[in-house]
Amino acid sequence: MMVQPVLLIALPLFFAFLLPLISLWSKKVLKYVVMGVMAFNAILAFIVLIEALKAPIFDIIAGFQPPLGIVLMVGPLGAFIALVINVAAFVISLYSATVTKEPLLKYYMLSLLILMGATGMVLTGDLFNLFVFLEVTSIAAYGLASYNKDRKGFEGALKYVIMGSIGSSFVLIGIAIIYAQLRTLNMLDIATRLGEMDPYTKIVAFVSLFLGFGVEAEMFPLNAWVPETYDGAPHPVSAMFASMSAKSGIFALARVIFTIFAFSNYLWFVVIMGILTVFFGEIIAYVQKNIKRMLAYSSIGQMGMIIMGLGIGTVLSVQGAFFQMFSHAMGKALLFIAAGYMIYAAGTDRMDKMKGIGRNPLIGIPLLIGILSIMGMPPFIGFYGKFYILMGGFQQGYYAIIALFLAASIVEVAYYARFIKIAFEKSERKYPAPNIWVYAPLIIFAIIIVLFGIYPKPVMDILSHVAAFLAGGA
Amino acid sequence: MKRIVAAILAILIFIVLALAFVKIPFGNINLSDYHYYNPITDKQTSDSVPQHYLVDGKKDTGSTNIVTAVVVDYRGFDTLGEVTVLFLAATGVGSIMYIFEKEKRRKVRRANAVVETASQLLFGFIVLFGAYIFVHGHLTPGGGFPGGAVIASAFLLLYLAYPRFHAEHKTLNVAESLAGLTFVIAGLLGLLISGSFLYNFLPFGVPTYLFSAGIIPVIYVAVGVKVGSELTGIVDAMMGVRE
Amino acid sequence: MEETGKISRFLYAFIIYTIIWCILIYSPGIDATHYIQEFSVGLIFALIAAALSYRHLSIKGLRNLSPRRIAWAIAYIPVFLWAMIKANLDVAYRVLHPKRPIRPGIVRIRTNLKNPAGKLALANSITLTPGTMTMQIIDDKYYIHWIYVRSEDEVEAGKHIKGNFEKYLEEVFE
Amino acid sequence: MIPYYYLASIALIVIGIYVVIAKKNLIKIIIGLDLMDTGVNLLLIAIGYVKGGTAPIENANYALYVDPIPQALVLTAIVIGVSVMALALSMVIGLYKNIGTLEIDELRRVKE
Amino acid sequence: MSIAILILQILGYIFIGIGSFFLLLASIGLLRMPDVYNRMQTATKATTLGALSVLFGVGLLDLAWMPMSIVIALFILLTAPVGASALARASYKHGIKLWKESVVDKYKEEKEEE
Repeated sequence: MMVQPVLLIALPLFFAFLLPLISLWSKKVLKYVVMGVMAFNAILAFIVLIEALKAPIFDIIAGFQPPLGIVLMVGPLGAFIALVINVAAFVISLYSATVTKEPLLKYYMLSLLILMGATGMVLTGDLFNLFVFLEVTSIAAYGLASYNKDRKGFEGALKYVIMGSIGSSFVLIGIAIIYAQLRTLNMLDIATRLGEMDPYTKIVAFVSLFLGFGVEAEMFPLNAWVPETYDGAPHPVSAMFASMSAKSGIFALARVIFTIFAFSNYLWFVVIMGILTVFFGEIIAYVQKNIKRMLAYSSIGQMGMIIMGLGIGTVLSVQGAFFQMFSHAMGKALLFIAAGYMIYAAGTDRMDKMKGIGRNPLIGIPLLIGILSIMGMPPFIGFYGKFYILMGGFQQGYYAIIALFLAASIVEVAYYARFIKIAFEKSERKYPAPNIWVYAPLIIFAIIIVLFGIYPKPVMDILSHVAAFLAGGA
Repeated sequence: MKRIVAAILAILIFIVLALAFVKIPFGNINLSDYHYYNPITDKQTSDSVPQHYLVDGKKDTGSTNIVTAVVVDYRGFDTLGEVTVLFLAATGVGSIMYIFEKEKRRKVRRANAVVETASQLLFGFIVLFGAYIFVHGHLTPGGGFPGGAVIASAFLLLYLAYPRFHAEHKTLNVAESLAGLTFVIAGLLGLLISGSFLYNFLPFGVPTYLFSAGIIPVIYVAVGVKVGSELTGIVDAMMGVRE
Repeated sequence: MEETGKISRFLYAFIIYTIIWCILIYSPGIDATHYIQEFSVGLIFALIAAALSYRHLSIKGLRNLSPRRIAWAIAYIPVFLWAMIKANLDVAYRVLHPKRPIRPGIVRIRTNLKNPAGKLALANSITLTPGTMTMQIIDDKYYIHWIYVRSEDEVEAGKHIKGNFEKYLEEVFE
Repeated sequence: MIPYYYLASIALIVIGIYVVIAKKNLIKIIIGLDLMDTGVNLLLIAIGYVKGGTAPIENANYALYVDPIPQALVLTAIVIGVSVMALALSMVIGLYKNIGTLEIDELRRVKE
Repeated sequence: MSIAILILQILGYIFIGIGSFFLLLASIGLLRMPDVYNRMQTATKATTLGALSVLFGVGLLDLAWMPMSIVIALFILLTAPVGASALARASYKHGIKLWKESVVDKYKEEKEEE
């Protein structure tokens, strides 16, 4: 049976509205309901991916042909990213069972809706609809970021709100400019008729949209919110940000660059923003002492690499960028979950107080796998992403950029190695054992990382559709 | 120092945007000058999107108010997102304000007797007027969001007049959930019946009659109830605990 | 002043809301089918609004609708309008007079009205009529800001301020 | 013709940006965000204007209507703006109850 | 028929004119009065009658609008004085003093008991 992509959005929404009614009946079942919904959604996403591999799906909403109505435009890449987001959401929802702070009902509603927003951002084929889903994602993220309701949480969330609102204003300005000239909002329609736009106006619209979506994609210069927000949020929420909202943001960026403005003259701008982001993230990550802040800055660096890969703009580098999205979603989620456990076990978030914490093999092995993957070591999935981006850079002859990229990677290796040394040092200290809700997600992520590291062919098959994506397809 | 940087940045942005908008005509446009391209059938059509809405909107949706036709039908998916956003805001505010529930109760003074009596008398009329606005969303200016806001203002009046007034949280939550579910289920029914989400599956009826425009009034009633209860919930959460 | 039953108060609220709805939906050239549709929906909403607010809308319920009260209420309108026009001429005089003839102060008066709606009507009438503004009602005491205080005595001031409003309102509300 | 409606709304937007960057009080920053929102909404409405057009509600006396889409978009944008404001303000309330100040400088000082 | 409509139109504009005059009066009053309570006096009365008159005028211009005008007028009659009263009391509670030439303040004595 044909599964319509809109179900991926409608289902979490339906259950988010249903949860208050369920909680009247029993509060204990909430977390199982959420896990079940997310698992089911992941299965649906898988079916959608299989369908999309045959031919891009256009799911018409409300029965009006585009561009009159809104259409969901699901190509293989979009379906792939949607699957990644849904799988990550499901696994993180297992870890969410360790959250005990009230009001849990609101927590679960927000986490269902952030999934809905992130999926919607990836699937939609309409510019304004993209904005709406961006707002759904970011407002759910604001609520989750301040969920701890302590000083750190509020400060981080407020910073996020301020930057996010500026970003969404820019997105709206971009939409206004485009609409004023073309009187349409459908992405493919815009792309086809882009030539009718005034060239200067076109650049302004592009920069507005780029900066606006850059907030969610953690791009320099509007990414000052990242470390504080990640630091102040509950641990599962940090993992959600890294693997869901950031990924949907970067996919929206890819949409803006390739689907809407399918032009190559200004891609150097994207590359420069990317490399700036990489440096900003990696250098500051090196001097951090707080583990979640370090991971957050490292996350900025990785997102910069993805933006760079998109900007280089060859088939290879864009494949690398998409592979990097996948590996970063899995690896960073794993690391944030591990960090959450370590902060809980060590009673502090300072890395130098965590000696020997990785000597419990059930924590240590996934942790090691995750770090090596993020560092880009073969045979883990992180390797392919970085490798393809580099290859793409060589093809285009961006030698200076490649040198900078490698330097940043070395910095990254250095601070992760330092952390490994601390975590596996011999120590007398005994740490409390984690429970099943911590083991399970760690191990699932580790298995995914190793499996697709050794056997990347399925992913590469999906990514072979990049050429069509670059040509302005779905 | 910061101010100078901010001022320079602001002026720069102003110049960049102003230059972009100098090229865009203000008011001197003819909506039928634009043509659109349908990515599925790969065809160029003769009229533009807004022109199509204005000319064929009544035929396509049965709604006299074209803005409503766009909001609820053509771009109904956006409205679903919008409803979700408001729901998220209410949820987020509820989550943030939760910590203050155990806090020391705030002492409040009684309000003016004149205000108390007047708010009692007005409450019902304001609710009725809100209902009038959202029921007639497809015929006259207005719709679910303004109507819901009017209903919430009736509750706001009660909060002003009786500082100790509390709306029943459970009732608000149930109203909110049921209204949201109505919207999603209307969409899913459309999916079942015609194969596209939010399809307007009810008969359109005669335009300008109240029972027309298919699911638009149904959705607007749901939206109105939802917005009303959510805004009331936000006000209630922000007022904190009083006695 | 005893309270009447719930049903009576509910019906009163329902009737009032239905009348308001009918005025809202009125438009010239409306045809019968259209009107019936609007009216039936209105009945539902009037029921809901009445259920939400009937407890507070009235104390006397249907007895408010007795023809005698309505007649008095209609008779009150011209009295009130005339007082209001006088008030505005008074305002014009005080505002435009170069010497600004004012002698403000807050006085206290008492009323015999007991029904809250009646008290509110009196307070609003006082506010809208010559030179006076209700500031607070406590039980049967009104605190009134008077732009030109003629008397500080409760009874004396009451005569000046209330005029013959109270007589009409007593008939309407008590 | 100078598109002064555009200029006014762009001016609102940049005033908002200035306030957000330069001011040090959280409430003022949020007012700045609201200014930006208002400016953008005005901009959207302005691009939908058609000279001599009337509101797009079926009316026998008029034939020319303004573009209905920007109005629909603004409806959505307003609701989104309101939601963000509500969340931001409740966060400010939370922060104030935690620390007792809304000045960014003092926030930094309290941190040490 | 058309003469009746013409008369109605003229009457309507006259009422709107009178209403505007009272609205103007209210703003002059705001400038001329010495303290907040006296300003509220002029502002409330003049704006209420001004608004009523304008509404009645509008109702006369097109008789179809008359019922709606009457409903709005009722709302204004019910709410404007209440707002004035609430504002006056709030200002008093916040300690805004009466004008120095005021002759009597009975409310002050009561305030302590309240």
